[in-house]
Amino acid sequence: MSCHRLTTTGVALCALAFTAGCGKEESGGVVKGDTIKLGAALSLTGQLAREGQLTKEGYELCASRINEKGGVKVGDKRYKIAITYRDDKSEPDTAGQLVDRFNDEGIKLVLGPYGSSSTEAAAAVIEKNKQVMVEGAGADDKIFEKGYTQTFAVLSPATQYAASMVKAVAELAKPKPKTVVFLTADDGFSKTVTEGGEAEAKKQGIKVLATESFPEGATDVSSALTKVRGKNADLVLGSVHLEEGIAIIKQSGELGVKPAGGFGETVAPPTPDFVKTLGDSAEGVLGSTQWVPQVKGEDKYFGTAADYAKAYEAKYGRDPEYHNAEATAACLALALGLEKAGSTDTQKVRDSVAGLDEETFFGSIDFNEQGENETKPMSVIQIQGGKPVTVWPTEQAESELRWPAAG
Amino acid sequence: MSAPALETRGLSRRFGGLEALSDVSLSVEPGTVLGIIGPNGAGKSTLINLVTGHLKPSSGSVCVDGREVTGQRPWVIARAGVARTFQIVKPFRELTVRDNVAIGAMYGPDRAGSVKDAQRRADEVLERVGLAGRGEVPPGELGVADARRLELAKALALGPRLLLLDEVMAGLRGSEIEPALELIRSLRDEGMTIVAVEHIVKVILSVSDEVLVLHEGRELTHGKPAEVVKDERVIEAYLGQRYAKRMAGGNGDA
Amino acid sequence: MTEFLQSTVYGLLQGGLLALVAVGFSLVWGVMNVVNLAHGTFVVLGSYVAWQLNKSAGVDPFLGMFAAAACLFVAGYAVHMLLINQVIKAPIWMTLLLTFGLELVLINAMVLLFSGDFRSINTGWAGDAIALGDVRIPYGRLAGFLVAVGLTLALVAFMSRTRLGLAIKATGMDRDAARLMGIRARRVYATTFAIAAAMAGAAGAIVGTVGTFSPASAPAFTLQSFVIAVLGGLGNMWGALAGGLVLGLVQSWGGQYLSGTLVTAVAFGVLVAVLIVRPAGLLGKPYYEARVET
Amino acid sequence: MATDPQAGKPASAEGPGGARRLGFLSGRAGWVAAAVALLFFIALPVQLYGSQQRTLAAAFMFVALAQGWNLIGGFAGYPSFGNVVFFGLGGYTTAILMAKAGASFYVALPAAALVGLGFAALMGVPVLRLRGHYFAIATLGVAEGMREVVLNLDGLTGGGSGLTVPAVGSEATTSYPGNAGFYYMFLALAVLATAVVLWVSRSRFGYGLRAINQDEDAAAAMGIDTTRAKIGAFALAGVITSLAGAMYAFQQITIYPVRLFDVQFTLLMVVMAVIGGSGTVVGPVLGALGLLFLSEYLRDNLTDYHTIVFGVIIVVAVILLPQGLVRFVRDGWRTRRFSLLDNVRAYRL
Repeated sequence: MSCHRLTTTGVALCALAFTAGCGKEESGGVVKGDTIKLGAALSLTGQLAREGQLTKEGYELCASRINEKGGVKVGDKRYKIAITYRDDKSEPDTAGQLVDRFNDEGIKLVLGPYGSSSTEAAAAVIEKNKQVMVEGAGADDKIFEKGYTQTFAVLSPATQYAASMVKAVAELAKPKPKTVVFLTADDGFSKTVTEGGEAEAKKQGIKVLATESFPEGATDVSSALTKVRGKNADLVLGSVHLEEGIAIIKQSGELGVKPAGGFGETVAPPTPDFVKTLGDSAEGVLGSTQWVPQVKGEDKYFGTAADYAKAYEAKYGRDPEYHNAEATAACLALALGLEKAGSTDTQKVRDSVAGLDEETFFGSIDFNEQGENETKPMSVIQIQGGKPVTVWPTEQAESELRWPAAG
Repeated sequence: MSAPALETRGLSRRFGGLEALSDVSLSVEPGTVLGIIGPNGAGKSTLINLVTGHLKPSSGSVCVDGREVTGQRPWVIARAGVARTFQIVKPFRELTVRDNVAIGAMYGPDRAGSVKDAQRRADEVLERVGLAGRGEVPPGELGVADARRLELAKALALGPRLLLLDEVMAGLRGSEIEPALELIRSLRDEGMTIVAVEHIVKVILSVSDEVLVLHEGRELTHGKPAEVVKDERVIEAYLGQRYAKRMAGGNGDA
Repeated sequence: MTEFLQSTVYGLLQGGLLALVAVGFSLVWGVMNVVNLAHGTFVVLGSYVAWQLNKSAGVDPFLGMFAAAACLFVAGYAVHMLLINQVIKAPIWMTLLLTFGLELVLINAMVLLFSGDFRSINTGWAGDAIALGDVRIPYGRLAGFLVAVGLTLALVAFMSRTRLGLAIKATGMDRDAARLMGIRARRVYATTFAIAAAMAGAAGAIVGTVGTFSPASAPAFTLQSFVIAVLGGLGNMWGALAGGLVLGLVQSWGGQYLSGTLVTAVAFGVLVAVLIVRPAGLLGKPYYEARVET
Repeated sequence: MATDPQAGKPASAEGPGGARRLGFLSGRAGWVAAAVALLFFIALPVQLYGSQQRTLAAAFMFVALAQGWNLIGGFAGYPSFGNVVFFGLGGYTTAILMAKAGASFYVALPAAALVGLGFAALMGVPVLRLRGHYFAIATLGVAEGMREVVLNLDGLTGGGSGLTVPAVGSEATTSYPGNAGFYYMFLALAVLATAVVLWVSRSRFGYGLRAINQDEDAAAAMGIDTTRAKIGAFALAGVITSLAGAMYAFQQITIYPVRLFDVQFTLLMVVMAVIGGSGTVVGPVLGALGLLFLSEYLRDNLTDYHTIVFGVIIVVAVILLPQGLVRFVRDGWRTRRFSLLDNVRAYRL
């Protein structure tokens, strides 16, 4: 009798053991034969599935182009690049868990996830495991105030997003706007962006009349808009992501919010969805972007920004936008770091990435001491004729800034 | 003379416009049986629910052993030594019969020390009500009569001083009623006070010391069983002419 | 002063729409004692149907709405027969878990079918607005409001005047009694669930026109339906309309006079308060509370 | 110890009669199995990778969450859909104490438990007066509302931009335990939670809860103070869940209201407890371990479809095993008939 019972409990336990940990996976180092393995934990499902996909396209283009050109020359040997993708379901703790998993599989060189919160979670684990992460989609300056040494961001920090539009308008707009109103989503990234924008506005002598916030991911911003309508500011700036950006323009039309100068928004205007969804009410809206095909700079893998745009168009059949470019730039920076280090030892690669000072299709890549690409300016576009057109900085401008935008 | 086991003064309860019970005052001496009869909707169950705290009275008061318990929560009244059965049986379906009863032993006034003691006491009570050996069975598998016995066992396990039986004999066959009556008499002889609501008049007459007749929420009359049965108003309201004739014909025995 | 008027107008218009989103959810919960966590996905599915019709055939969303309602009616009927009916007599939170699984499946199926993009149905006229002094009433939202209130009133009439409507109410009150009178409870439930899905589909078409939607916005619609169903009283069609308008106004005024981010906290605060003070909801009738649960 | 398998009914003579427990794990064999499993899990991490330890730590966390829910949903029959409020509060109490008051984690942890206990009692008094759906929706409302409140208290909680626990770098108040450390921490919590549920299931308090679950009026008539019992169960659930939240916050280093009060946590703990077998001791353990490894496996192998398949599995499991795995096996063991169709037929119209 009792042996009958013990056998059943024994069986149950072995089953548990099997699922719990089926032995160590073979821990290949960073290098496997003639390829270097990189890891990328991305949001392929969940809230940020859309942006995760764009980032993956950027990484894919980088790997395929570098391998076409014979791979990365490290010391005297040339290596191909292979990227392992894993889905973090747009959840920060899953992103951290996956980076840990890469570490166990010996993958020390990691490309960043999409979004500030996942990047922040991943950065903490990277620091603990002494891996190296280069990312292009986590701009929140807070990530770089923690004393982390292993994480690098090729994109300009969040404080630049709104500030660049304020600079562009102050420089180009005739008549120069005297007052501005900020609409901000209630998440870390957007709030940092707004702080940067407000500071720049003061510097440019533009009076900040109000700052109204709304819940993250809100599709109804009518109450914030009704509050600012009375202010009749010359310029309305939104620190938002795509969904909130579309809601602001759509509901402003309905509520009759017409700033004398025009609208400016972060993240949303350069993405194709923005114009597709809003149609001609998107006309004249300013947008700050990390990259445009007119960026000055060249490198041996992608050539100029225009060459990159052609390469992307050839592979994916549509024009690239900055989410793709910043992802490719992150992968490129890691490749250049490997080349300069002349070795695949993680710490050597880290030091060489930190010391990078390169001109690339994405602009200059020169990390400051916290790992931010501070010197790289952002570009400003305006929707003209249903297409995002570069208007600032002047040396990249494709056409004149139309101001007042609505005119 | 010790305080009455149960005393209500001017007890009434309204549901919106409906006067379910109005101004009922009764007093039950310890160790006696009060039978309550009356047509459906006379307020019998309402009275019990008011006494046990499952319903809050609209007015009036309830005292147990001289202690005021009006409007108290049901478990406070239960712990004051008042146990009850429900007209529609309410077993704990997923617990075994023994556990159903054991819970009474665990939470009653003189609660058992441990779960094991409670279960031992439960077995004794099951013996007493005639459910010996059915401890392991889930209540769902009990017949009507056994389900009623379980209700009684759960109440007895509390070790109450006052027992309220809400039609505990309903649905019992003739042969099962006699042992149930025997049990009630033995409980009374041990000093238990019992208030029994029943429709089977034969049962009430044979076991009650006093009888209260309710009609449309009001007290019609109360007194010794033999007198009450002959009372014109009771016959009119409840017993019906045929019963009266049969009683008049026979020698009017219980 | 115009700010108050503007936010009141906006609150009412939004409230009417929210009522249409929630009325089906309240009907299913009140009548069938089923909490459908996948209700929000039905709304978004309705948006996609209208969007697809608009994109490929240029059909105006307010016409596409009927097609969306029809598609969702069929889908709702099938979902009930295949899935919900299997656990209809199980404890209440079985249906909660079942519909939670269903929500996961539907949201991610939509991501695969339509990608995670944010979409909106572009109609020429929806964006413009009538101006009454400073207060602006956008055509799109006004039309949405009128249609939403119209459909809800139609449902109220249907429930109290047609044979099937009465059968649904009767089954909701006491299923076994209803079955004794020859009402085939399974068919009635399936029709109820289908009607609820159709109303959600219609609401989806309108929401898709006045706002933006993506698969990820489905849970938000379900949560709002919770608040409205409880506010109005379960299974009470009038209640759903009142609950929707109240929630619309609370969110609009809340956004206006409190900081924008507090709006959702206010909505849930109202939900919990109403539940504790008056579980039957503002207009809910106690008899729904005392429904005989087999 | 005479047992008569021929009688088709395994007498659990040696264990106290009590509610019918899992046939083959009751009594002494149960204790042996539990001890073996515990030793196994204690020895396991040595040859595990960091990420596998982290996965198992997550599994143990969900065992604790599912057991916490089991107390109020399984035993007392009050299906709370807001347990994540304790998870979030526990997490934020710890993070705030460590980040703002420089407290060590081992001071913040008991504080988080107290907050969980206090909030459960405070919230329990009004909310536990509601029953069935109304209770479920009220608790959901409280959890969603609390997330918004935490989101708006920027000064204290950092609001939308999150809050960082000083765990790495110079000003760390407590050294970061790393994957192995959290593995043992969550293992201990899972064992504690299961032990509490075991104690409750065999105690007078547990019987009282089961009575309330079956028929609250009858329970009250038997002298059970239903209000105190329900709040007691809710408070126990609150403590266990807030402890899990505290450990999770320390592990994540940076926490966000949107994540700490995510309704997904509540729904997952309910699914795990119910499919494992709510109202039993072993059910939630099997449910949590099984479902978590399932979702990990699915995510690794079918990156695009894993959520769909996970959803389908939940739907099928709810239809075929409404009473949960443990009770299905126990009834099957008792009646020698393991038929899934009976379940479907039982609840179908």
